[in-house]
Amino acid sequence: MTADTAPDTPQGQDGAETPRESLFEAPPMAEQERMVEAILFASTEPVTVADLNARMPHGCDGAQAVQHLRKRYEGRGVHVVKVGDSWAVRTAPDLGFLMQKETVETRKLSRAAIETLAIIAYHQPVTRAEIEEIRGVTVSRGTVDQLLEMEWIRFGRRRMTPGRPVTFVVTNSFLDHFGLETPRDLPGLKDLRAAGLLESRPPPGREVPEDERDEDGDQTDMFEDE
Amino acid sequence: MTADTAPDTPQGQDGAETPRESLFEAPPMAEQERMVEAILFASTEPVTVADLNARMPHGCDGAQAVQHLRKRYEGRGVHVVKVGDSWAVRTAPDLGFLMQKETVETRKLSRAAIETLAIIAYHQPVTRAEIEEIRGVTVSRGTVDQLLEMEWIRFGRRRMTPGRPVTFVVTNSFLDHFGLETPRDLPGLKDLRAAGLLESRPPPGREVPEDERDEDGDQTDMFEDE
Amino acid sequence: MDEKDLFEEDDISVAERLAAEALIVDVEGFEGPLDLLLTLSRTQKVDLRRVSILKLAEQYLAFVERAKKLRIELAADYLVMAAWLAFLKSRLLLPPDPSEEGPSGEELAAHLAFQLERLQAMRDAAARLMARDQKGRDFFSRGVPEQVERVRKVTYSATLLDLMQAYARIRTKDEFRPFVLDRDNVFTMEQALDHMRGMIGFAGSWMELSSYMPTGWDAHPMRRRSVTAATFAASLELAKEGKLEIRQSETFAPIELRRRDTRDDR
Repeated sequence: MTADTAPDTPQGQDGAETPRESLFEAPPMAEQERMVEAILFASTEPVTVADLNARMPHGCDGAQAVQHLRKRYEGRGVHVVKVGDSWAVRTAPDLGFLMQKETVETRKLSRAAIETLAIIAYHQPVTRAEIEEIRGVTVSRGTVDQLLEMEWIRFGRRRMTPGRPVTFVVTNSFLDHFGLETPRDLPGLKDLRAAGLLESRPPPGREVPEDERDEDGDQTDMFEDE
Repeated sequence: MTADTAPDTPQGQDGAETPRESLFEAPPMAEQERMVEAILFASTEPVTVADLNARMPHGCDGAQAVQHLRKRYEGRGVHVVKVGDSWAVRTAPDLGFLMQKETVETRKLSRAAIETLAIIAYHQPVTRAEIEEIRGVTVSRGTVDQLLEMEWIRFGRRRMTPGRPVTFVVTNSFLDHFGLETPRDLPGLKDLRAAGLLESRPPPGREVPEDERDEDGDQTDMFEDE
Repeated sequence: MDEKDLFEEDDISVAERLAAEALIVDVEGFEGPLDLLLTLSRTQKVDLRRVSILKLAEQYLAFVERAKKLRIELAADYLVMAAWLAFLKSRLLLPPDPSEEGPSGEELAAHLAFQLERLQAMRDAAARLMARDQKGRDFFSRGVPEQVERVRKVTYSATLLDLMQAYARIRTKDEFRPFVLDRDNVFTMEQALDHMRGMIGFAGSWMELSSYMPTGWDAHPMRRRSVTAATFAASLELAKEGKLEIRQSETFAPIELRRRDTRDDR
């Protein structure tokens, strides 16, 4: 009857561990927390919840485990921080003074690059023409390239206006670098918006067609859902 | 505690126990623990106690703080471990499996593989020579190896013919994958024809006679010993 | 120096004048006319919202004038701005002409003020951003990230339909198949000749062709046809060699063979 499962067949050992994990219960939450702890500690880059779930055994709830972990590390020497929709472990900022040794000399950003970065962060999604309008000067290719290369900005959707210009938005790396959970946490964002300084206001005499205004409506949406 | 280390010696910045700051109290142990935590986390290599003391404010006791920290991490997802005479943070050994990222890629079986598999399924047990005879082309070693590795086929009994060639048969994994209970559940040529898969009339001179079913009959004999 | 006179006429302080001179020297350092205007507006020492655009326009025009006298080449956009500000100045000074189209001087001035305020706001925002705790400076990620081993697992998919189609393909269409002989079901003429040569010596009387066929080849129709054809072809060959006689009484009647006894061939 079982003659076909001859002992010399290589089916045996591997056949045993055919993953049918759905048969097993997910590990207890404390164990899941440990797993998230290990994964986040091991990675320099923020890890998405989806990635956590993919790496943990079947049935684990990475989102919940990371919340437990975040609580556990409150007030400690390292923190569990949220970056966009990802999570990372970072040293507490008040302990930066201990780390001179680890500090890496970062390339000094030019004033133009810093301003361009700020404009993109606060006005995103924003076109090159709009950046130039705000700064009153041409944005050099090198400036944008540098920010793209640093992965602090990336291309966003195209504008649905004539010429369909590309827009720029900031990335998760940007948020990670500046310790921001979302672009909404940008310093002073609310005040700037309240003062109307984030509106794109066309110069008088140049009427902006309705559909272009609509675009701006979309733009504010990005931050509006606070 | 370390008051015996000569106060006011201008030991300088590299001296671990720079006593100039002896005016200030050392931070509480909980704070020292935080510092050690941050240092061990961010350091690119294991850190000695001397190095800890050098980096922490004056009066700190790195040795004690690291012991507290080690305790705190007992049973956690990461451990504080001693490496030589230095300290480091490491993933708990039982969670090493999380450090593997499995990417599953699904590919279609090659035509050669699926044909070989079909022949084995319909004619098992079948020798390589027979497979080649039916397919009309040489069966590459890779194809057979692939099917063996996938555990869809395995070696059957040797043929009692000159050379005693090995035969191939399909495995339970194969049946499992294709949702078959036994190899006899494979649709016969009649079924294939009924399903329109054999709609073309057999080419002249290569008629598939009705009693081809007999072959299937023969074939079933081979499975009888299950 | 006449340019000095120009400034004196405008009744500006020594400090302002020095600042303006510094601007000229530093013209390369400005990031465009708007940047220059923003810097000039600071000399007014008022809130940006209350800056006098008229005064600003005059300051700017004076700057450009001075630069020209010093033979400093200004980029085109500085000159475009100067022209625009001269136009703005005239609009602000002259009573509005109702027949004239376009925005009023006040509207234009308000927009320029907005642009300046916005640029300043962005500069402040940039400064606040850069003053934040930054990764690699104030906070840190793991110093020794553990390598995540990437295990690539390939699974192959095949459905029962694939399997059936593959088999059907093999069993039916041969268009892609190199020619090979299905030796199992083929009895070659060579085989038939060998077989018949062994038998022919005993065939003194007429015997049916089928009796010359080897046993075990009649069960399978394909084999039966093959063996029949081969045996018939072999008998023709033997007849040609003069070793055999063939006869058939009528169409579709059995074919009969016998040894031809002309000479003892043994």
